[in-house]
Amino acid sequence: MFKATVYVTIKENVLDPQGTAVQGALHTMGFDDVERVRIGKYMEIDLNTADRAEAESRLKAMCEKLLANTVVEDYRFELTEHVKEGV
Amino acid sequence: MFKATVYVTIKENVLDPQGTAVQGALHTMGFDDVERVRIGKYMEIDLNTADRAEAESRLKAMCEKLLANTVVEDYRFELTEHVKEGV
Amino acid sequence: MAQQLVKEPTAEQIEEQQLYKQMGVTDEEYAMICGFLGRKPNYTEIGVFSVMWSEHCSYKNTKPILKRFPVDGPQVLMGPGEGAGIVDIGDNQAVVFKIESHNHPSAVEPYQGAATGVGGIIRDIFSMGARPVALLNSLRFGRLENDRVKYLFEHVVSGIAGYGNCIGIPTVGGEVMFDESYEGNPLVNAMCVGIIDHDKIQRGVASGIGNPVFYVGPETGRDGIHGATFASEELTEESEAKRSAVQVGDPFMEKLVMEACIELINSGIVIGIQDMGAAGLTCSSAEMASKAGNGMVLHLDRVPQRESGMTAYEMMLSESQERMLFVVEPDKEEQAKAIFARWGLHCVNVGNVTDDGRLRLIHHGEEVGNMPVKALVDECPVYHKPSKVPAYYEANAKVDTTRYPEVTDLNDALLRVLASPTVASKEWVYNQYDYMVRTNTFVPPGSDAAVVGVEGTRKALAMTTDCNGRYVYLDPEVGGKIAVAEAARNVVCSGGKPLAITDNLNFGSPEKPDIFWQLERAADGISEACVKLNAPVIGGNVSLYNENAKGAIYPTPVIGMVGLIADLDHITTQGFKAEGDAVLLLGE
Amino acid sequence: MRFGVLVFPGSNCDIDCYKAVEALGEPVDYVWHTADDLSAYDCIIVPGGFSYGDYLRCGAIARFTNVMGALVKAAEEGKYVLGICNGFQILTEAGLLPGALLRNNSLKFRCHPADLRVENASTPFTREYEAGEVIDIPIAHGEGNYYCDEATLAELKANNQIVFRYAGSNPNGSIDDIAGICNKAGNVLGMMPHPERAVSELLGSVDGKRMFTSILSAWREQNGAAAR
Ligand SMILES: Nc1ncnc2c1ncn2[C@@H]1O[C@H](COP(=O)(O)OP(=O)(O)O)[C@@H](O)[C@H]1O
Repeated sequence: MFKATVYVTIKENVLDPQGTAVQGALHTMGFDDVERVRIGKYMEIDLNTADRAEAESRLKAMCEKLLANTVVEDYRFELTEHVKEGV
Repeated sequence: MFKATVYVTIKENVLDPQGTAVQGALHTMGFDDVERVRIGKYMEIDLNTADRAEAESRLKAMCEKLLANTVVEDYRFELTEHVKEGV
Repeated sequence: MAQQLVKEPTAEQIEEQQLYKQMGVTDEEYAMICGFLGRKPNYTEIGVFSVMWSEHCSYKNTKPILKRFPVDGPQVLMGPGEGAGIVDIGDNQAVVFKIESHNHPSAVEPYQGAATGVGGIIRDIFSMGARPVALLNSLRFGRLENDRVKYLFEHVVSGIAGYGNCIGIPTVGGEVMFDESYEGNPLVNAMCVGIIDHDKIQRGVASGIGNPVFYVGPETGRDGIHGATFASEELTEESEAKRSAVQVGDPFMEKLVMEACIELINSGIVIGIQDMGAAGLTCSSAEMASKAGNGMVLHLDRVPQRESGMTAYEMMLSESQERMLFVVEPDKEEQAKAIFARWGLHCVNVGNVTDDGRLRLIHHGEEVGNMPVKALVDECPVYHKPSKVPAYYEANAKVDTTRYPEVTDLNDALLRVLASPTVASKEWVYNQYDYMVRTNTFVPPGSDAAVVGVEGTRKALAMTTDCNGRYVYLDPEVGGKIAVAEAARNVVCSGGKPLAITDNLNFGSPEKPDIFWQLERAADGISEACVKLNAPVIGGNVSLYNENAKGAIYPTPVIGMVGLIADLDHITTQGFKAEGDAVLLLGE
Repeated sequence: MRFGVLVFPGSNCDIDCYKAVEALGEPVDYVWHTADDLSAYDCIIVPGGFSYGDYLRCGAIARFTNVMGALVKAAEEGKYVLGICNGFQILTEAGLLPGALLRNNSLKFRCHPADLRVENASTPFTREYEAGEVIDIPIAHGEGNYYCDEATLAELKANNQIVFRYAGSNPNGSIDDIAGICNKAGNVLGMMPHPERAVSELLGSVDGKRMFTSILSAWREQNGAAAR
């Protein structure tokens, strides 16, 4: 059993309208010290895979195929092994 | 100068239709080992604040007020000090 | 995993500690419930009774008022009582419509509150067997200078847009007004209009002893537990703490459930179908059994569950969205299941129709609830609340209006009126709604009533929502008439003949005699206008306890009206058409 | 000429596309997302809506349905493929068209009539428009902000693949005011605006009709059928 956390971020050179809007909103609210906001996705995935190498390769495939659109997004992930409760 | 990373996740008991749909899609694509998917937000924020304590309290305020909807979401953040390049 | 941390109180503890009071059940009501059961209710049972006997489900405070409404007419195929009312439009076709409020959920979580309000009213329409063709809404907020109001306004509008756009039903009209009296207690009323053939009309009945009862839709979670009682309480600081009462909408799921249910209904095998709205499984099962004069047994272990360790109480009271309950004959089970499988949906047999007139709940092999259906649905006491002419009304009657100076600079006055958020263009709102999908919107938002064509015919429907709460506050009876008359004018100006109305009575606390008086008088005004205009009330909704720290909102009985445009050539739009045309003023 | 309109769970402009083709007088079928053969169709429409709720990214999940394999094959064979709104998003996700569609820069869903300039009137979809003509076709989307990198943009321009641009104000922030593009071969078109919603006076515009008649005449010409 693995727990994966996947981070999908908008590529550096691609516009992030949501980040820009949030930054603007924070300024209006008086948080002038905010210099830059980028908004991405954070996913938690439970994987019932036995070994780490396999979990890694499967996660990579999921990211490339579905979880990120590599035309405009970057991704990275972390894997932590997890012992099932009660087992 | 601080770099903050903010993680916004959907509360444990709150429905995450997006996560459910993605899990379904992963299964159809043959990733049957995926047991659970939860999708949240990941934000990177540059803060031009001098000291850590202040940066922390300001970030907390931003999360409570804008970045997370605490009715349905939880948040946490990490702060790392960052020396401005070229300074 | 998640164990049940808090042990449920016993029947004795419920009585001793008067725990029923926290659920909105009074001492007298508790005593009545014990009488019906012949014993003390357990925690699940008192929970079930508390939601069935809440104002939201029982109309215990407003029944005497709703009785005043004219509900008959040669055009009416189904009046109040079912999910939605139905009106004949000729050629074996009918229009189905209803309005519903989601005020309190929207005050707490505006996006999801508004979204699930839209989802709920859509289910009311397709569970009648109709194809939903249009959505409208009626919104009230405090003054836009206030940050929280801005937040509520922005997120309510996105919530309505988010749900309607995704499910693909055009949002074609509505109204938005801003006034201090709605601060902290916004009004979010959503209306849905559908079209149906006469022979496809469904009812929520569980007939046929032994017939299986099916659950469709997503899994049940601990969402919105006690939402129905929540809707029947004043908003207080404490309701902030009840935030778990917020459900999350999934319009994609509802689209699938809607298409599958319409397919199921068209297959002709459904005996009864009803959506799980407020008080979810409780309300739908009890009402379906009651309408057929039968009982029902539910096997709660079979209910699809999103979370582990859910109790019977939680499952019965959950308001997880996008779920339906239906009954077919046993030999039609496979056919029904195949339809839902194609749409990728759960369709689970959770119980059976019984002949004992009781709602019985089985969980972990034990009977955890056994209540007479009739007591749940019909025996809730009806209250005749005291009513009193409010002091403000008497004081206003004495005001000498002539002492106010006449407006001299009319241009300036006009500009100021046009600049007020209530009167200003609502383009910012309706441009967020997909008002064109299904390509039948012949008059989009921005005119008087919206006009939606009836597919495959030369007919169209004009539809509108209207109410001016300030008028109703100043004189509830006249204000009620004005609301109906305004709706009718909007329909007529668009080329339609009013068919009927649905109403949403948004008022303050009925415990206050002033407020109850407003309710009565407004209902009288509405009734009189409906009779005059031959537009009966075919359904509606009541939302009481709309109060903030400063008191009640303006009494706001929102009128949703639908009219029939006999031929597309009769469609008329607002706005001057050509230079040189004569401009006439009708009326005084 | 036979049209197929794909239906994914959550598609909701499928009916509108179907009706627009029906009005043309040509045969049309709905094609369920599980189908794996599209050989019966000369033109395949990928309609708008919210396939799979638009969860994760618009079009991301629909792109992995069975029918998409057949669609890629049909496109390679030169069949006409028209992706509208969510259909456009699906086509970019599937790699049949370059670039991606991001959230509108206003972050709001926007629904209203829009002026489009026809930049390329020589595709099978636009041959009945004049090059440079401004037409009125409504938009209704939350994520129509077309994005591609510089190199791709240069390529789109060089190959005359930009078919429509917003002529009035840009409603979503798309790069170079792009509203619709085609592939190099010109047989696959993706656009955010909805031509199927502009096919009668009652709907406020008839400018979308010519897209459907264009497709028909292009097909007839290609297949040597006598124009009616
Ligand atoms: N919340 C809303 N949702 C959809 N359309 C709306 C909404 N509010 C206003 N509209 C539309 O804007 C137009 C003007 O509304 P309003 O200012 O209330 O005018 P009227 O008094 O003529 O009803 C109408 O077409 C109405 O349907």
